[in-house]
Amino acid sequence: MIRKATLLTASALSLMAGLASADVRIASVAELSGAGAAAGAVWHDGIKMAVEEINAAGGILGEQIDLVEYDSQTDPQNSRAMVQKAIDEEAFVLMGTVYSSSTVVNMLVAMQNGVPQITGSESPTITAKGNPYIFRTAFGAQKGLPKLGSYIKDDLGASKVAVIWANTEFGKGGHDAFENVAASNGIEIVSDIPTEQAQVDFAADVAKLKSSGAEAVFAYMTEEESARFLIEAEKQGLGLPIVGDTVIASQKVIDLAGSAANGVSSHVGLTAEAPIPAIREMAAKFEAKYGYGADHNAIKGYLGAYTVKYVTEAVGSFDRQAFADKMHGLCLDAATHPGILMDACWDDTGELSRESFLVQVVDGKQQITKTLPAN
Amino acid sequence: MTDTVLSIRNISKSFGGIHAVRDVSFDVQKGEVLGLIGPNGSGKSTLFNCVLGQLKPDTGEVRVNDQTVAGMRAAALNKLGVGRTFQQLSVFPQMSVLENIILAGQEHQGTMATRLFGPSDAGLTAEADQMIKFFRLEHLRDEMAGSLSYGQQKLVDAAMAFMAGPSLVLLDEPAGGVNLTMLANLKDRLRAYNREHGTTFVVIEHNMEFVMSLCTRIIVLAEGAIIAEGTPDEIRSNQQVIDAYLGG
Amino acid sequence: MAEFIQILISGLSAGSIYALAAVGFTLLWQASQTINFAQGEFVMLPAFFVLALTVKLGLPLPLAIILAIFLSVLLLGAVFKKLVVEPMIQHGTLPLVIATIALGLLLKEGVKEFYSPLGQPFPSLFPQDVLSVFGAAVSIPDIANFVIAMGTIIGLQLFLARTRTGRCMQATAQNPDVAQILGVDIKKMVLYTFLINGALAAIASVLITPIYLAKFSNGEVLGLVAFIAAIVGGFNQIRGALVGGLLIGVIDNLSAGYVSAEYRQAVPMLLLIFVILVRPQGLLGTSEGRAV
Amino acid sequence: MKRAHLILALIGIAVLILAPIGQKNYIIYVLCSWLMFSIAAMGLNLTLGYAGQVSLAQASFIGIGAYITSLLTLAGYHWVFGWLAAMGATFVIGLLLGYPALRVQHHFLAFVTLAFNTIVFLVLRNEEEITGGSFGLVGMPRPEFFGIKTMPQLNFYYFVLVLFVISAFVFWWIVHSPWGRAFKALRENPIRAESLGVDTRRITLLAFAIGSAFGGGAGAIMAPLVQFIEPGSFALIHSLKILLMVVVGGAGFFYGPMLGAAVVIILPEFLRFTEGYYLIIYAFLVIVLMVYSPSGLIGLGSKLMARFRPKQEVRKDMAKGAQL
Repeated sequence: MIRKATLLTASALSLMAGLASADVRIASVAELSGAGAAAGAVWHDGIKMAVEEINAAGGILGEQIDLVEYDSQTDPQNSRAMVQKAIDEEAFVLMGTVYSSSTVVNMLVAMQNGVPQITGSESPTITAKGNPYIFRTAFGAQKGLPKLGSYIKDDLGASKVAVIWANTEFGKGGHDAFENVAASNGIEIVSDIPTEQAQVDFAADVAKLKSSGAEAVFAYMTEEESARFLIEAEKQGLGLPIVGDTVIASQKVIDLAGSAANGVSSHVGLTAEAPIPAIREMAAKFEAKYGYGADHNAIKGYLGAYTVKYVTEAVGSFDRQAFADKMHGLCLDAATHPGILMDACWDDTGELSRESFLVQVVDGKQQITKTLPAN
Repeated sequence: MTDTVLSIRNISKSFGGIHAVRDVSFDVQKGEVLGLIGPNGSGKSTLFNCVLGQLKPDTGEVRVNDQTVAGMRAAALNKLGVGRTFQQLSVFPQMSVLENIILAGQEHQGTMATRLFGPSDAGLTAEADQMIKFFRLEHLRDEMAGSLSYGQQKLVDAAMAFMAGPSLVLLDEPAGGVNLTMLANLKDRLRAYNREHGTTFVVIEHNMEFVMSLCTRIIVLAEGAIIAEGTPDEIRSNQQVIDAYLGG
Repeated sequence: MAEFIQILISGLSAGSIYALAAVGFTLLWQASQTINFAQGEFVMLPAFFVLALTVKLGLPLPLAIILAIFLSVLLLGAVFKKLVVEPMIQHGTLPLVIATIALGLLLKEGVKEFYSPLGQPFPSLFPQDVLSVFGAAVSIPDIANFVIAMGTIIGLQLFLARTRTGRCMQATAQNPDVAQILGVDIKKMVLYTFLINGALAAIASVLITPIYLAKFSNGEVLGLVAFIAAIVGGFNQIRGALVGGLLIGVIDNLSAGYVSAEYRQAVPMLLLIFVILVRPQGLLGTSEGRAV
Repeated sequence: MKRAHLILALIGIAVLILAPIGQKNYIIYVLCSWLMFSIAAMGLNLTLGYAGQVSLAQASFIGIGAYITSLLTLAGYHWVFGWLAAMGATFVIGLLLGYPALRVQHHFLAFVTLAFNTIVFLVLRNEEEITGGSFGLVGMPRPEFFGIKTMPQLNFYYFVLVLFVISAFVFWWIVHSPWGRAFKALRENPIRAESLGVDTRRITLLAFAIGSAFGGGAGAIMAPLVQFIEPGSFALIHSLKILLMVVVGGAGFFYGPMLGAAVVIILPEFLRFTEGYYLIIYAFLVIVLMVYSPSGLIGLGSKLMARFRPKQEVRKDMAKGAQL
């Protein structure tokens, strides 16, 4: 009862505070609960930190940002409803969602209403649908994976690869993109293993990998599943180089998998370990503020919020259509736009180009082995 | 048209090595009230279940209205004109008395289609009210059957058995657990129904007083075979019957 | 061959944990006709007790595990029976099923909100050394899990068969009315069943979580597997649940390895449907009577 | 008494007609979603609440209906054909799912349907050629009737409302027909019912088939409502959600599932201040409700009424909820 009353008061207060300064509303539609809460909550915290910074520095075009959160519950249908609600409540720009399966649904609503949407999703399909209002904060798997293809082929010298992937919208997107990459690099996929969402037992999958004759393994799953896979692979003595994209070398996976994560190499679009002072600084501040380390989702949220600021200021007014038009073909450089952290360009589909990194996990730490140019 | 409603020919049934029923035959004529009695384990329940088609006899045949009941499901047997009551309480507790009784008649009205698209009472409200009146349940018509007393529920059970106008009604221990006043009422109503409609009854019952006063003919089973047959008075004075009951 | 042995051994190791959950499930069903839809969450939760005690309170691991088992016996056993099952048992099974579904949701959301939505590493109780058996990698935790789970179930079986209390519990499960006439304190016996279920869940939790990692949603998979194992093996037999658990562990792994990774979840389900339709009492169950 | 029911229903419809006026799109969307889930829950209420057959697979029928409707409308057929095909197909599949119910009862049946739901999910996800796999199907058009487009949210709401009223009427008609009486008889005492000439096998199968067809009908609405479907929306957890709607509302009561669906779909809107604790509070309240009133909110309502009007006796059956 007391808790309820407190919550009620708190929300009433925040509502009043919101009304008092509701100058420009930005909606964060994220996976704050459900299976995707790990990704969505961090993304939201990244946005929150950037918004506080922006507001402290005078806001956007002199207006304070009113950040409103909407919980998609990691349910595509609900995310659609939440985007509708955010638009009803006159959000200027939408931020989210992180899970691709939600974004492909809710971006339809944003498009129908002409509201720009900055997404954290990395599935290739998102920018392939000709939606003029969707923009990424991290490039799609179809842009990231080719960088990995040449690494597997040239640096690892592997021509036979096994693929283990999560059989979800997210994993399937990565899987399909990797198939293209393998084909264009002359890499043969000798074993193709789909796994379930929330799968806990990877023994059979690793046993299959072991006898597949592959020279390297490409793994594309979400955090916990990646960690469970790595633990099982270590146990069975898989002994093959494991490569992946972003997730598998993330700090969360390293924390969960412990020593089993050592030796994993991965392409990473954004990482707190990047040899870029702005990112290191942002990550340090984030950790001090929230008590846990910033991952790629936190950085995406953070720079996404700054993107809204910079694009709006480039337009000069709060005009949704002009915002979307402006952003197509726009490049922002980190020198004049520090909040963007790294130079970034958007093409006319909303796809993003940026430098990225090749990392390896050594002694439980991400180490940058190479910086890869934007493509 | 024969007057034989139920014909039992050479029924035997054994479970494992135990012969529950041995070569039993008898006929029941229209309008008769037949009592089937016997000590525990005499095979009367087995015989009863053979008549209901629930047990398949090893040999012999049961015919109702000149049709064999072998392999017949309960619903089909009911359509053939066999109504029954149950030993345990067998009403539909969360339906009103009226609904219980309409249900008992509705499957004999029209087709599946008319039962979906036709009137919701299948045109049976008047008939059901008559039945309720006959069993003196008017004041309970709209009560939930489950909220009735035990004896009242027995009356509803009997009313349901009669609703479809059966030619043969099997009563499975109708007197069990019913208090004396209610028992007199039940007996009175069963008799009246038999008198008015000429319906044939077969009664299994432990309560001797009840059987003797209700039935017109009694068959006594012991160890799976008929040991006596006759009017209540004949049975009362039959030494074999007395031995079977007392000697165990 | 090595691959097959690997899959078989891994399946047995996982299956022994499923068996623990399934045995508890079976016990509750026998003692009180409770179909516990929160059984998976019961296995998920004790690991978080351990984490809370070690990480937040800084207790040493062995002490934390003992306390966690104690807490599980108390909360998932006694409190669950007192506050959820007891008031509802006379309403029939469906309201209780709904209540346990809600309880599962409550536990899951509670852990997520009050502990963490993220997966957590969980300390292993055993050294991580790996032995090679016919080319298959078998780790010490695999063997230990199998041995402890089997030992627990066999111990439980002995307890039920050899001790007076155990026999009273069996009598209660088989025929409560007769047991009462014989002077058995049925209420107490049913309570013991719930306490044992709490302990079994805690043991399963502590054994499985180092491999599965502690996450609020872990119960969804485990609960389903426990059902299937219990039914396939035989709802009214402890050894049924034991065999069912091992069987499902092996079949799940074999189907992932040799049938279809995409349809791996379907294979246990098809087995379940087949068993229910062809042999509803389960592979080892007896068709009549309930026996512990 | 009958007149009172009719007046109540008319008032209800009037309220539903007025409800979305002046509301923003989001609220209208939530109302559509509620009506859709009410139809699905109605179906389960028939199977479970009236006929007493446990089914944990209602979400899979919504899924089958939604996929059939999506595939047909995406292929250019009018929505009406999708709707009819969805109901027809789910009716037939429901008949098939009913067969195990002739052999096993109660909890065993629950597990068969649970397994069925999981298998449907896997088929929807894995048979990519037809269903689009985990990417799902996207961009289903909203139908047009006699030149009236249902694309605007308010029009779509009235379209759903019409379907809802039709469904509710059909449901009401069935449960008040002799069929409905046979369903209840099956729930309360199948052996007695059979002995009174009720073909319990046929009635059992029909209970599944009709309940499933309502699920299929709801799926046919979901396709154009969300304009995106993916297998995850029809997983087991959603079947449990619908089961909760039915039982929380009041299984075996006409208005029960509508109330239950409202609790799950609309109430969170009013409890937004509870933030992430909403589900915890909901789960807790469900447990408390089951302890005090196993016949759900409707049963609770009657109990409270009886307390204020002590003369009126509480229906005996309220003491006991639906049986598994």
